[in-house]
Amino acid sequence: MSMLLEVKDLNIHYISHEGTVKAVNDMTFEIAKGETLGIVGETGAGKTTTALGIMQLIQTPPGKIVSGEIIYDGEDLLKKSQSELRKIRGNKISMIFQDPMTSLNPVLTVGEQIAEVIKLHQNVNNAQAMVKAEEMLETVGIPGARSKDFPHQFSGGMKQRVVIAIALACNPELLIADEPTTALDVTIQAQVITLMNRLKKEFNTSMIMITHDLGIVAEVCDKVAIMYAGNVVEYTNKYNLFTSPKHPYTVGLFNSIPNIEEDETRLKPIKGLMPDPTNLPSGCAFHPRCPKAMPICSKQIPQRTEVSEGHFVNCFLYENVDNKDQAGE
Amino acid sequence: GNGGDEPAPSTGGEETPAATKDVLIVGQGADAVSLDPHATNDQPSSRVSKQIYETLVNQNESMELQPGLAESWEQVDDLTFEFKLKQGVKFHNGEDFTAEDVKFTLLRALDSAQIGHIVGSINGDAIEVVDDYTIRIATSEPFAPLLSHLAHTATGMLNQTAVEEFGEDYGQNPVGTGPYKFDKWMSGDSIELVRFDEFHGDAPAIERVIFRNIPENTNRTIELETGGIDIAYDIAPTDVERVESNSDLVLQRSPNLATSYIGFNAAKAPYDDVRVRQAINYALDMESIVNAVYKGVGSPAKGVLGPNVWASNQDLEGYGYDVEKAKELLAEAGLADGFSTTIWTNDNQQRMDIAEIVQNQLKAVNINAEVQVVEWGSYLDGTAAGEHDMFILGWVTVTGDPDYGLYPLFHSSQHGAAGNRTFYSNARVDELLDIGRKSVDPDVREEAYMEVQQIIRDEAPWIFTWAGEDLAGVRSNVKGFQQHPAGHHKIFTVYFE
Amino acid sequence: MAEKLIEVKNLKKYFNTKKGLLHAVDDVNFYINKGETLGLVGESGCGKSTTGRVLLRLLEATAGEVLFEGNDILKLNSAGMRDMRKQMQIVFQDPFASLNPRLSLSEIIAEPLIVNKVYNNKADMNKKVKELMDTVGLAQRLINTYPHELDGGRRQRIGIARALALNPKFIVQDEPVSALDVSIQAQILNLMADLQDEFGLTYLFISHDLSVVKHVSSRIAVMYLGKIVEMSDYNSMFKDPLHPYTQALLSAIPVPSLEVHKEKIILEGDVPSPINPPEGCRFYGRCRHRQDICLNQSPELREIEPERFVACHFARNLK
Amino acid sequence: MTTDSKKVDIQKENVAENAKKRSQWLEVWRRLRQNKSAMVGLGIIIVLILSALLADIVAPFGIDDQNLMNALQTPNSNHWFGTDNFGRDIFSRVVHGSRISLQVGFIAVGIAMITGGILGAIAGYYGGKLDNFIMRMMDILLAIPSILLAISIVAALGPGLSNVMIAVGISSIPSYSRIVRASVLTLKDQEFVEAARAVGANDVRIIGRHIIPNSMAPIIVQATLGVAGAILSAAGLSFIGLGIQPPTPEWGAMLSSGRQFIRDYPHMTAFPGLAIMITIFGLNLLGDGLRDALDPRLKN
Amino acid sequence: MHKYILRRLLMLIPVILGVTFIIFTMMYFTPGDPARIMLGEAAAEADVIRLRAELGLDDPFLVQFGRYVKNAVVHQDIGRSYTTNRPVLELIMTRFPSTLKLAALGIMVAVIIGIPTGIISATKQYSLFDNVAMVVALLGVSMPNFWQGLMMILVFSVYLGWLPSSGFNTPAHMVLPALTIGTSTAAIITRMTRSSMLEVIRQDYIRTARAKGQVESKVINRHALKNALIPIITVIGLQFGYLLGGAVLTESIFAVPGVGRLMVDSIRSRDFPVVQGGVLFIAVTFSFVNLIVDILYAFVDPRIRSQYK
Ligand SMILES: Nc1ncnc2c1ncn2[C@@H]1O[C@H](COP(=O)(O)OP(=O)(O)OP(=O)(O)O)[C@@H](O)[C@H]1O
Ligand SMILES: Nc1ncnc2c1ncn2[C@@H]1O[C@H](COP(=O)(O)OP(=O)(O)OP(=O)(O)O)[C@@H](O)[C@H]1O
Ligand SMILES: [Mg+2]
Ligand SMILES: [Mg+2]
Ligand code: NI
Repeated sequence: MSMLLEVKDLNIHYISHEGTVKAVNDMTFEIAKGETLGIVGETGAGKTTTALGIMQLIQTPPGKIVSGEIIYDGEDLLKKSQSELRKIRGNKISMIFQDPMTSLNPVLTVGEQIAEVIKLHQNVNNAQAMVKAEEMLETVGIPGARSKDFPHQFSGGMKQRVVIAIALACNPELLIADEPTTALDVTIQAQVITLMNRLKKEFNTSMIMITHDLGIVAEVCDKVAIMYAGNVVEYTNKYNLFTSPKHPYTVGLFNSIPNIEEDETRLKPIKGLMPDPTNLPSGCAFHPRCPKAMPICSKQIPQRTEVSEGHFVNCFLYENVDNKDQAGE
Repeated sequence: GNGGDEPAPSTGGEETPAATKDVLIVGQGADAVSLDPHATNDQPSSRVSKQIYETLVNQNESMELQPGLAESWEQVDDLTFEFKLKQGVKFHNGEDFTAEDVKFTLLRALDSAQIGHIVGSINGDAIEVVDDYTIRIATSEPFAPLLSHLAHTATGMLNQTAVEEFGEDYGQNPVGTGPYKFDKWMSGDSIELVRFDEFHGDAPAIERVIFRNIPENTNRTIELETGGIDIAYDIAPTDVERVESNSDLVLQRSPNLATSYIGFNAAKAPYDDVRVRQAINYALDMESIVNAVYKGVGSPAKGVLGPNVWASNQDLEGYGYDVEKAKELLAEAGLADGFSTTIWTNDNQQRMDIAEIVQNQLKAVNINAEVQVVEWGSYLDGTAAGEHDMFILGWVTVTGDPDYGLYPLFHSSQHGAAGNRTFYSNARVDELLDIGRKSVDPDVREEAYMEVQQIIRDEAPWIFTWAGEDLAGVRSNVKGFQQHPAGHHKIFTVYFE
Repeated sequence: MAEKLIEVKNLKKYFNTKKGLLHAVDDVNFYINKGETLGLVGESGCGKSTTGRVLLRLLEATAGEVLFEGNDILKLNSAGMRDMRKQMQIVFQDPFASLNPRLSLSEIIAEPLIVNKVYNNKADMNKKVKELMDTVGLAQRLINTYPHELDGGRRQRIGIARALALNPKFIVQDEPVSALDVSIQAQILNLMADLQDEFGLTYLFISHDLSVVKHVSSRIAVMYLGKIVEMSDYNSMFKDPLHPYTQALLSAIPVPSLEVHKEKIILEGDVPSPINPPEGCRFYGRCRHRQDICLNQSPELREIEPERFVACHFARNLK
Repeated sequence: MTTDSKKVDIQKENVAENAKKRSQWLEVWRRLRQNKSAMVGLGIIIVLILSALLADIVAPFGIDDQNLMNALQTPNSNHWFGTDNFGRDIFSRVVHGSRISLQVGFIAVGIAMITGGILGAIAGYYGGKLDNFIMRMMDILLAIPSILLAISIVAALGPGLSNVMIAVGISSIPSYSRIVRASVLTLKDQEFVEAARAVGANDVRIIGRHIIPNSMAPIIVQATLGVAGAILSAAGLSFIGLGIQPPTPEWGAMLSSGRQFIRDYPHMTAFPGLAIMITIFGLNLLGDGLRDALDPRLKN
Repeated sequence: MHKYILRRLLMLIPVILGVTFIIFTMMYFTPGDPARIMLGEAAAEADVIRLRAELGLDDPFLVQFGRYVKNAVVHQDIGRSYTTNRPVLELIMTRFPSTLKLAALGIMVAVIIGIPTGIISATKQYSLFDNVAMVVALLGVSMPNFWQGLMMILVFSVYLGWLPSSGFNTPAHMVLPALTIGTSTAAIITRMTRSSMLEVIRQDYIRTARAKGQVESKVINRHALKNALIPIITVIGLQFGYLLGGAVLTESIFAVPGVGRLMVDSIRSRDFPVVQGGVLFIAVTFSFVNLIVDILYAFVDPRIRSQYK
């Protein structure tokens, strides 16, 4: 299958006088057309950084894409000029940010904000752009007449829909959604997720869904990358993830969530704390918290290992099983 | 430099240069307060009023009496003068000037709190209009300096119609008989006068005169140098050299009627002891203080009265700088260990400077003086009430007559607010001052005044400090300008070359 | 039957705002048995925190009664309230805002002891502080650290230790884990369960996260726009929700599992403004089953089965 | 599950490890130290304070050592900044002037900070009518330009060092009361204040232990900048002759008396002017640095 | 909006009353007798007493205050100057244009310099430009106005002779005073613009705009600037309000016949009616400027606009 986006060995660092944060390390994944990838991880795992890296919107300084390739439609985005990138942003790849309250410019009407992206990428005049903007509003379930309202006149859920409308206005091939429902209530979250699922199908959009909620992954994703402290620790399809999670961190994650369907009396949390991002443990970043840590874990960084077809794990528990598979990749 | 920044004449004249230049700009350090001569007695106002109003009697630049609106006068008796008025004189509003105007003006002046004291000797009930051009003016008591008082700008002749027409606003709508009439006033900035075409005397050469208010001395000089103004009044001592050495400018210097002094509150210990007053006179190197502060402008004062006041005694012996003598006197007064005191001054730069040096020099005789810069209002209040110790103040003998320069300052009836802020009392001085005031015989007066000045020198209620000098900077194309000792210089004689 | 520790009757809390009277808590009734956890769930702004605060008199109620072991605490004078505060404590949502950044860990934990003059001897007090730190799992070496040096989980432990300092019977847990990452959240939830067992504590557990609420609670109350719409034990509630809002809420939770395929009930619209709320049923605007009566008449919270309360005109008739 | 959008600050393990007492202030100091310009500012202020304290040692001449023969010397090896019109050493006067200026600055700010702070704290904490009344009073004071207010106060009280401090202090009360009120308003609804109330703390303890210490940051910043403002205002007052009595070597007064010599002897105005400027510059640098250090949000 | 403005205008009344009371009280208790100052050092005591009575200065405080308020409210008369006998209002109005011009020019200079500099500094944070601009701005804030004025006279009038040093009649005269006021204000505005822009640039909606593919200049001008404007407007408004009465020093250095100088002169000559009238006038204009600033907010920010409705 031809891939829409391939990210290869992406490394992103934040460099400040407090130290260097290796926010994303050797990130590798790919997305086919129409496919949805979930990126899951706790706070500070590097999810947003990955997304911004793809958009090339990392604030520099302190951020810096140190190495890697981001191949979109066969071309490396990292080699493109700013003006070429601008033609891609909002048009081919668009992004939804976590907090709808702050993602919209408070002093512009929502219509203007949707129309802006349309005008940028389509050959239309102001009036046409506004008409198109109203259509988009209707698409996300907001009456078109409200295009003249300002963001503060909308509720959180509606704002997030407006953000979605902006992101989808130019019918992008790839949508990156960075925790699009984290700030919303459950019932509203359900509305938004349903809407996104519908639109994704309608427009046949590929999507990167960033979340820390495995429930959402189960609902919307095809593939998942689990991140821990800047590293992908497990990368596989949804089925594998939920039926046979491999990495101890993934397993710990599952055990930490109270399951609404079952009556567990006691959770089995991962012990310890997230490490200091400027001072990551040596070897596998997870080893101080890992119940199955081995001596090697603190010395070497585990490589990506394919444990079964399309199921990659970065853990020494599996690395020794078959090293050659990985080499053949 | 640039020459192109003088304000455009408000009447549209031809653009040809210099030859037709008919606007004269004069810079002075403060805005006029009011152009109603009875409403104020300040110098900046008088300097403008002088061009608008005329007085019955004039004093020329040598302080000699000359006919003004009165062609002639004679003394009818001890109390009464009769004046013959000039005919064909018109006010700026077109009315004729007559004796009734004189009567009106003088009665109104008598009523004025601000300048009442200048005409205070006149008996208002005894002003008699003989005919349209003859008037008799009588004083309540014999008053020798009456004529010089009638030369004071505060007695400029007003027009009854105009005064009544403008009522409270007369001060901004003055009407006189002078060579210039009032045109407009931009408060705080400038006053513009324009030539009065029906003026009875010689028409001024210059069409329009603008008095600009430039408070900072330095700025005023800069404006003069750069041609922004044609005449700058009151050049600061620090700028003297600069103006003198500038070939485009002429510095006019002339002694004026002002004097500065350091006074003692003689009603208060230890200054009630003449020895202390004398001691401090000895303790100060007045010569070098004056040089340091005034940089050669004016001169160290030799007595109470400036040199161009009539009957001024310039032969008094100075105390000289003699610290030992001072210490001796203090010891005699029982103050060998010195004492603490204060020196009051208002925030006049030169006076503050003097205060600082005096303070410094007094340390040598163990006197610990604290300088207090007191705001003008509080200063007048405080010195009137006798709250002060030593103080620095000035006096202008505007009339040029010693009565004006001595009586209010030393007569014991004048203690406090009226002028005698040293609270000095001496029966002999009182007696002599009364003689001087009432006698018609100039010789008798002169003798009395000479003695008063000697007594004051000896009893030292004052430390004579400085005899003033007026400095005006004039651009070299400005001719016909001459300073008047009283400070209100004539502009109407000025012309451009 | 279990003994009621807290009983809330017709509790109201209105706020005066520029736009009008805000009915944050409007005629709420519930009770909490000794030693149990009542979970209070609802969407943002529905009045959960306000309820908790009014219970502790951190806010003065507009009307109603809060009976603590039969005494109406809303009627207590300030001295009586000072005693009462030792019985009931609160743990806040935001582990950053709820700790004074200028105080060290030990100072924060000692605050209740100092304020209530529990010890007149420093050594005893320090001992107690150390004990509390042990209880909540804070290492002794942290005793002099400041909140900003600690992570969210540890900070929340400080908050819990502070709440425990006076040996209260009752603790309001106002979203104590919602700011924490899942792995830390699980640690804290376990800790709270342990403490409850150890000290026989009674909790009011406020959260908007149903999975968490279900995990910790024996009974659950669901709030909507200032009112309780349903209250029952967690089992019945999850198996058989009665109120249409509860039904929608339960269905909306994404489940981290591939087997479960729930039919989602997607509610229309948003929670309406609590300022001058509608006369009738507060849920009217978003309800799938609404009838005319719902518009005009506000349904009472009725006990339609033993220990099962619901405020819906048609409960049990909906399916 | 939804988390609050606030990031959990991940602490450095090693920091917690060596469990030395490290208060917020130490943290601020650490941040401040990394700020080069703030350090320059601090350096300037320290030099100033030292020169104020040690003026008698540092200054080669007294403030009132007149020598009329030596007047108006331009800077030379003996008189680094030249002499004034009385032959006094300008360098010595500038050095001594730091004492006056810092004194005026600190005391005026002290007056403003204490009165303004108390008023603001009361207004913010108790709210309601009291708040309204206090804040209207502050509005009234604010509506009068501070320099005019200060001039009127000096006119009413008479010139002199202490009156200048009072005048400048009073005229800057409103800014402090506003700042304190604003920060009290935000703080009083903070959960840690509520937590204190929940454990039974009374108003006095809450204000004293929880609110005031936490509202110090903006006050300190304002105070640092306020000292600068106060020095400027006092200099301005002296400049128009309403300030301090001669021969006090106040910079504004020196500048004012030098202005008549500005053309021939600009050093008389230049040096006191520079002294003011450097002082204000230092205070501003420090104030800016403190603002950044105290507000971690603005970090980077 | 109208209602809001009306309410704000009503709120002015207590402020005006308060200002009147404060300044009246302060003047009442200020030592120095206006009558004596007017009459000078040579006046007779009797004249002083007469003048005091004429001016009504002997009446008790409350009588004087009551009379003042009554005349102001009933006759819209705020009195006449003691010294010049001119109506206070007229006096102020002749001075006000200069002050207004000076303030407006100064602000214009400041805005023209300050806002672009601030924007560039913020967008290129920590660049050479930013560093230099910030040091210069800080120096600008640190430089005493009166000193700067003197130095500018020294350079531009004395050494170079390019510009006149005093007066305020022609454009050439206005350059130096406007620059003096402008530089310090520009410095303030630059700093404010920068910090406000930095704050805004961090916001998510700026990222959103970039994510749309918008060019950087438009991201700044269309998205960031308008949001950053509120604190900038506040500062401009405050400065402008301040300059209406507070440019005393600049006014006196450059002999600008403005309200500030009128005030100072009047305070010193104890010309109470002018002081009271002037302070009142300034307070009212200041409040109006604040009102205008608040209305401007509404134009800039729809959130605020909806609050006013
Ligand atoms: N501008 C920045 N400067 C320095 N460090 C940064 C910056 N932005 C992010 N980081 C660091 O990079 C790491 C990854 O951050 P990122 O925002 O990508 O995490 P995330 O997975 O999106 O977390 P969250 O769930 O909280 O959104 C974190 O340690 C964070 O502190
Ligand atoms: N002090 C207050 N003044 C005015 N309104 C308030 C106040 N406190 C809360 N409210 C309002 O009361 C309502 C209920 O607020 P409350 O904090 O109890 O909600 P909540 O259920 O805890 O929400 P969340 O999940 O967001 O914490 C909200 O609309 C809120 O805006
Ligand atoms: Mg993120
Ligand atoms: Mg809450
Ligand atoms: Ni969540």
